[in-house]
Amino acid sequence: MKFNLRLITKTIPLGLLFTALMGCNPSADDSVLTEGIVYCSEGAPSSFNPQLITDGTTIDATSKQLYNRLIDFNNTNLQRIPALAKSWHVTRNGKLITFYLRRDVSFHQTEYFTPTRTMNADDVIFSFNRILDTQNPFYQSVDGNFPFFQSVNFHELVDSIEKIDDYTVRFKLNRADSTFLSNLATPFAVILSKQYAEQLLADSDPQALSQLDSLPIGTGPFKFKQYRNNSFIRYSRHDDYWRRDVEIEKLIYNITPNNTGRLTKLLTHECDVISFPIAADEIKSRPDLVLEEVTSFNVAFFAFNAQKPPFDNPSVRKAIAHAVNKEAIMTAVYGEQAEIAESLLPKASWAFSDEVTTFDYSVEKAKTLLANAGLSEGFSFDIWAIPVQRDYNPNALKMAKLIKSDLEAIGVEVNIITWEWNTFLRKLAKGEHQSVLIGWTADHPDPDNFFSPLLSCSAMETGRNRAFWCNEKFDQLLAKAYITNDISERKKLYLQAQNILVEQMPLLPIAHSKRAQAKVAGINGDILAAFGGINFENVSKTVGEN
Amino acid sequence: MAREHTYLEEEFPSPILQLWHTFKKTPVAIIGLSCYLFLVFLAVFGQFITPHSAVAIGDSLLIPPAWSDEGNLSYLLGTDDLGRDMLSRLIHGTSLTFGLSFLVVIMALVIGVVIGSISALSRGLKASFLTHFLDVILSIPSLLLAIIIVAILGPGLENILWALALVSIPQFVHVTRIAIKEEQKKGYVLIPILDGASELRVLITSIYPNIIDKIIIQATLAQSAAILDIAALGFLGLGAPIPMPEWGSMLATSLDLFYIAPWTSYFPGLAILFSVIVTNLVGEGLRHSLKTQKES
Amino acid sequence: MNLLDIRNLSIELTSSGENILAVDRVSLTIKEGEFRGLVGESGSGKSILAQAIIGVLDDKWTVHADRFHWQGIDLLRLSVEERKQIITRDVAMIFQEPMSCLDPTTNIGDQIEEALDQSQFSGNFWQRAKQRRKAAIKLLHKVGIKQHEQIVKSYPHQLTTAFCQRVMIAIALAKRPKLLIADEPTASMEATNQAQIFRLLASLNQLKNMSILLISHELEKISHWTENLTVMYSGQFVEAGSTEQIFNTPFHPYTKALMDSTPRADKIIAKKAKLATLPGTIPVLQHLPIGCRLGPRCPNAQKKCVTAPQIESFHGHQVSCHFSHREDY
Amino acid sequence: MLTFTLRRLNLLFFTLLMLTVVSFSLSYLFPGEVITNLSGQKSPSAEQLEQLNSLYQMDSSVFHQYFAYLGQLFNGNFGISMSSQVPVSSELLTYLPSTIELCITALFIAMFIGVPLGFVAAILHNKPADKAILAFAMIGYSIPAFWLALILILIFSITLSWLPSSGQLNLLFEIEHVTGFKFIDILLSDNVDKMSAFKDAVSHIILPAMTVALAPMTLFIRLARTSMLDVLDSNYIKAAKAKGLSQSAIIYHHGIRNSLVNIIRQMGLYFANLVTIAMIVEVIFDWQGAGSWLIDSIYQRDYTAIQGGLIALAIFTFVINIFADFIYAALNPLERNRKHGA
Repeated sequence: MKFNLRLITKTIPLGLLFTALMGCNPSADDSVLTEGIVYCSEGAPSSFNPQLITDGTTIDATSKQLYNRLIDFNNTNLQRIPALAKSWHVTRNGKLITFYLRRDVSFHQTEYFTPTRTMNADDVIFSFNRILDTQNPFYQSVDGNFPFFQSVNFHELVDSIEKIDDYTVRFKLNRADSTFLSNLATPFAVILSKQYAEQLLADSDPQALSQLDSLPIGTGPFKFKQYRNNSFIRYSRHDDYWRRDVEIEKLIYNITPNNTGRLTKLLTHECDVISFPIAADEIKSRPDLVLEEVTSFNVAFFAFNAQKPPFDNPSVRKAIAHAVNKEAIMTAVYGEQAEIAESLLPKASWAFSDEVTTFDYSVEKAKTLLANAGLSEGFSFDIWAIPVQRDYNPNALKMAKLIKSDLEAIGVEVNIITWEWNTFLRKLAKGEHQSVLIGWTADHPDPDNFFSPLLSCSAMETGRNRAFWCNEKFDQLLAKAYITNDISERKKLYLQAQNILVEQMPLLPIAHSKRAQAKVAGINGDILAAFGGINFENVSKTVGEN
Repeated sequence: MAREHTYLEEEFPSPILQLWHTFKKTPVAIIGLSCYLFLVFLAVFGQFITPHSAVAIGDSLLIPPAWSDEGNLSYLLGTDDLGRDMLSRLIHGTSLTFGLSFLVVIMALVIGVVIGSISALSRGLKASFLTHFLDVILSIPSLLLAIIIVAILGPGLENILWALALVSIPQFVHVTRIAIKEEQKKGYVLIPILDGASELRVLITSIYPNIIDKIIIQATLAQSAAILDIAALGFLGLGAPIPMPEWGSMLATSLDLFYIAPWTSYFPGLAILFSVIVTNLVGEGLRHSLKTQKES
Repeated sequence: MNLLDIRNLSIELTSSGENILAVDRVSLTIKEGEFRGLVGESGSGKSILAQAIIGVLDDKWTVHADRFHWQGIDLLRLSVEERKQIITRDVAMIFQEPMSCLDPTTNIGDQIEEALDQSQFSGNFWQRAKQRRKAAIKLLHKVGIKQHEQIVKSYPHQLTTAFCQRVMIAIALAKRPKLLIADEPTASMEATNQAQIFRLLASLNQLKNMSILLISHELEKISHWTENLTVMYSGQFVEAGSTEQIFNTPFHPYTKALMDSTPRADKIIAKKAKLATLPGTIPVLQHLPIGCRLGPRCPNAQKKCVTAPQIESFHGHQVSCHFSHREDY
Repeated sequence: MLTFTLRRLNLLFFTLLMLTVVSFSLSYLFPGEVITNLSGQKSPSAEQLEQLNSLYQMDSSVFHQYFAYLGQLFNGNFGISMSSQVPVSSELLTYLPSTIELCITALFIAMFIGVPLGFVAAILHNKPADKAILAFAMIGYSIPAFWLALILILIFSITLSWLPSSGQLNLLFEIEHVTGFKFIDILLSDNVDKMSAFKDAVSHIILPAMTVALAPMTLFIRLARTSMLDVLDSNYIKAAKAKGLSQSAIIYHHGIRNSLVNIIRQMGLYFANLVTIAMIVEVIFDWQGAGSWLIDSIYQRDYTAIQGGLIALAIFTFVINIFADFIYAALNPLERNRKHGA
């Protein structure tokens, strides 16, 4: 047994030496490490098929990496541009829409699927029939859960989808809908492989059907390689990608829910890109890091319940709105990550107009309005503040406190109320609140998305109209804009609608916040987009000075 | 024959007093003890002497400590992201982290010594079962066990108290049992037994005074472990409820501010470190004096 | 010629602030081939003296001496390292409780081999290993152990105390020492085993002309084997001389009391008479009397005894007492 | 040796029995349906429910239920995780190896640094070096692991950029999951540059392993110091000195081995402590191990996973305990042989 001991005593220095040699050797210049990008995301995707979900984290992880849509949005001017559809044609009545498909689009080849043909009309029809056809096995495999398509009434809108030839598909709609094309450009409307679906159907295992959504096959710039639950996703380059040569060979999603953890990994360059960074100043102060921001299509607002006194009086609503100091909110709550909202529409929307009536911060006006309403001696009311952090509002509680001190100036007293998130939503939908600090993130850039779901009379019934405010004139303007395809005409209609809002003030838009992302200096190309999450298609990595 | 007593004039104080006599000769131990008493004081009266409220939200956010350029003297250790004074929170937290650990140890000590005595006095199958059972419990990581108990009971101060006390009991049982067994082998215990004293009486009058030092030392060990465990549970978000300034949970909530306001994570960590070191110093002092006594 | 010549050796213990003189100016000489006994009650500083000679005391102890000669070399002039080298080369020691003196995790063979003079072997390491093992077995034979094969592979806890002591002696012999110090080698042994060990020591003394310093608290037991005796009391030198002289004409009151307290065949003691003893017990180290440490217990003690007496020598019979019994004989 | 082995195995058996009793009773203690807690099936269909009930013998007495549960465990069926609906056993197979890897590495670091430091302190007893080492041990023992982790990341990852702050391996290295032990998997893999992957894995394990190792290391320092002091004070060291051996030879041949024997005896006890720290450290360093998985399960009230994790981690510490006992027996002849000879 002496041997044991000798062995131990001899391995000590060896082991230490080994550790010392290996340890202090940051592996920065390995070729493996330069051909891929590690993206640290804030959460795990709930599925690998964006048809099934609505959350941003899943969209970020899947939609633009694995799949393509028939139509995309241009990142700069937000116009619709061709994607898998080379071009499309809408009939005058807006009910027949024909897509002419690209011919050279190949699907991913992976360990679990080898395509034998390129994409054609069958794939497009399969992808949408899955959502529409209640008899489709893949409709049944997810119990018909397609939340986005349900919310836009897709089944009622689409009458049928026809295959004209292998590369031409025609959608027949029940009525004209100006948002239809935009909806097809959302990250949810991805094109799947019919051939893959058939392969899964042929599989004897009934569980195989769920693989359509868990082992994805698409046409996107990256193909699925591996997913470790709550840990990481591994994608590799789709070499036959139709749009362009993708530069990065591997794309890794390192799932890091902890904000500080993400920042730490960025600071140590373990992540090349991180989502939702904190400590913007720290990042900006470092030469090796870049902080990027895009204006996201969202709005934070202060909604008054028009059904409840004293907010049934528009003058009171306006008085309160005049008394809110948005500038102060901007510095205290958002830092530099947002801009003041002059109207519901963000500036980046094509329907945004400079002519919209602005609403100024004025204690005097507020007092006058209150006096007119017979409330010059002041009153007290409740503000509900959302208990969670959202991209449009990082800290509603703080915002409520600021508004509270603003309103003290006009003699109005405020109680801040908050509930646990699910309770909050339930009570909110019932209209139990007097006023609420909440917000909205758009699904697509069509301006309608900012009005109908938020302020229409029908939205009041579902409770999504937080102001419980219904205005016939406003609804008519929206309906008119809905069926019109002429952009300048629509723009005028929306301008009128917005002016009604200023006049009536059912809610006060507070801020359009930006979506931020931080990356290491050597990462080139746009990743962030205003819509549909992030995209690594155009990204390249230069190994630089560090 | 009076001369025979010449050499035996030394007095022999009780073991615990002897311990104190040697203990007070070590300056480091005395420093440790005074810091320990200071912590006890803060744990009891801390809530009444905090300069600001420890939980109420203030207006001055993220003020750095007073010695930095942007510091403010009225917030000696700065404020956190909700404008709460760090110093007040730390002082208030003493009663949660340190005070709770004290309670944990007292509970575990009482129960552990009782079970340990029973197991030392019992023989045969019962004793063997107890030792095996102890072995099993001791082989499960204590924090893991505490976490699982908290998972059953749900988070909250009272539940942590129970969980950690339960987890520390086996160590006390172990120490008591071994110490009693050791004493039982010694001759002086035999004499009262021969005189017809009951086992219980012997235990109380003869054995306990001689093993109390070992139990106290175990108590200091258990307390330093309990402080770390309470803080760890707090850090994992399984401890004190959110607004309470428990040091571990303060550290956890400060993580998001790690790069903006590093002091919010430095100070709770230092507080934990300080209290554990102080407790260990007291324990170390006791152990040292026990050892010197044995040697001389 | 004197092998070892020590004059006025004192050993001080520094612990918890105060210094205690555990051994107070003791002198000791050992001639070549001499078999000397060192006698005293437990706690009289015999073992410490022996350990001081061989130099294994730890830092707590400080040793002073007026003279410390080994074979005519003044060791006090040498550095600690040189002194250690000389002493460990020529002097070996065996301890009481041999079991605890053997490393419990190393087998006997290895422990004996370790003590061998490595320069006597040559060749490659495996050849040396063989030679070493052979030498070790030879040593075991020398101390009367025959079943060497089993013993070399054994661990100390597998052997009896007497076997361990033999092994210790074998280890001591490995260096072929000129002086062997045996510190109560037979403590806690059965009588037959004790005799075996003593016989072994005696034969080593006679056959190899090895000097032996045998330390014991049992005067009677060792007197049969020793030529000369030195008596100590409470760290002080009491009396030294040939075994005959000490037994027949003890000069010192302490030695005399020691003799009187031992019943002997040639002494007539009245029926049921008490054996003569000194009152009291040996003082504890913390409360040593000044001057002659026997003072408080000594029947002859007078005022003068608070100063330490000088050593007087009469025909090689040395005594350290103001009021010795020399005149009585 | 045989009786020794049998005794250990007996202890192992008893422990497992106790553990399963504890784990089984947890199903009753946790909120919710017992059968759900046992099987992890969140919303079983009537058919499934019936099947589960017969599998776990829910209609019979508690004893039968327990034995049915035991039977399932022996078949490797730990139920399925309530949150991910994946078998707990397969999750354990994924996560446990990483924890083992981390713990063993930390144990080695703790021993290889702690024990020699303790020896040095003992040899230089009461000298400044001894006091410095003791002070280090005291502070090291008192630092909360999660705080230490943050400080280490701040120093070594952010300020100095020497070591990565999280994970086990840069994710760009594609290493197939074979054994789950990263180092072994790297050596087995053939599609990457093994050397750089190995280096990367080493650089990833250093910080977490050091964090986990610090507290046990200080315990080893103190243990090694006391143990060496005891040995140096013993008679056989005196005897060895009398033999004329040099100080270094004495320490090398007699001191180290005898004190190591004592240290290894205690090693097992410290291991539970080490695993506890590893659990927290895994969370901070994003280490994909059983500890962080278990803590995650607790957040998600995944009771089947908690039970499985408890059993797995406890068995792991216990196996290490027994392993330490065997090493102790191997090094210490007192433990292994009976008296003979003489």
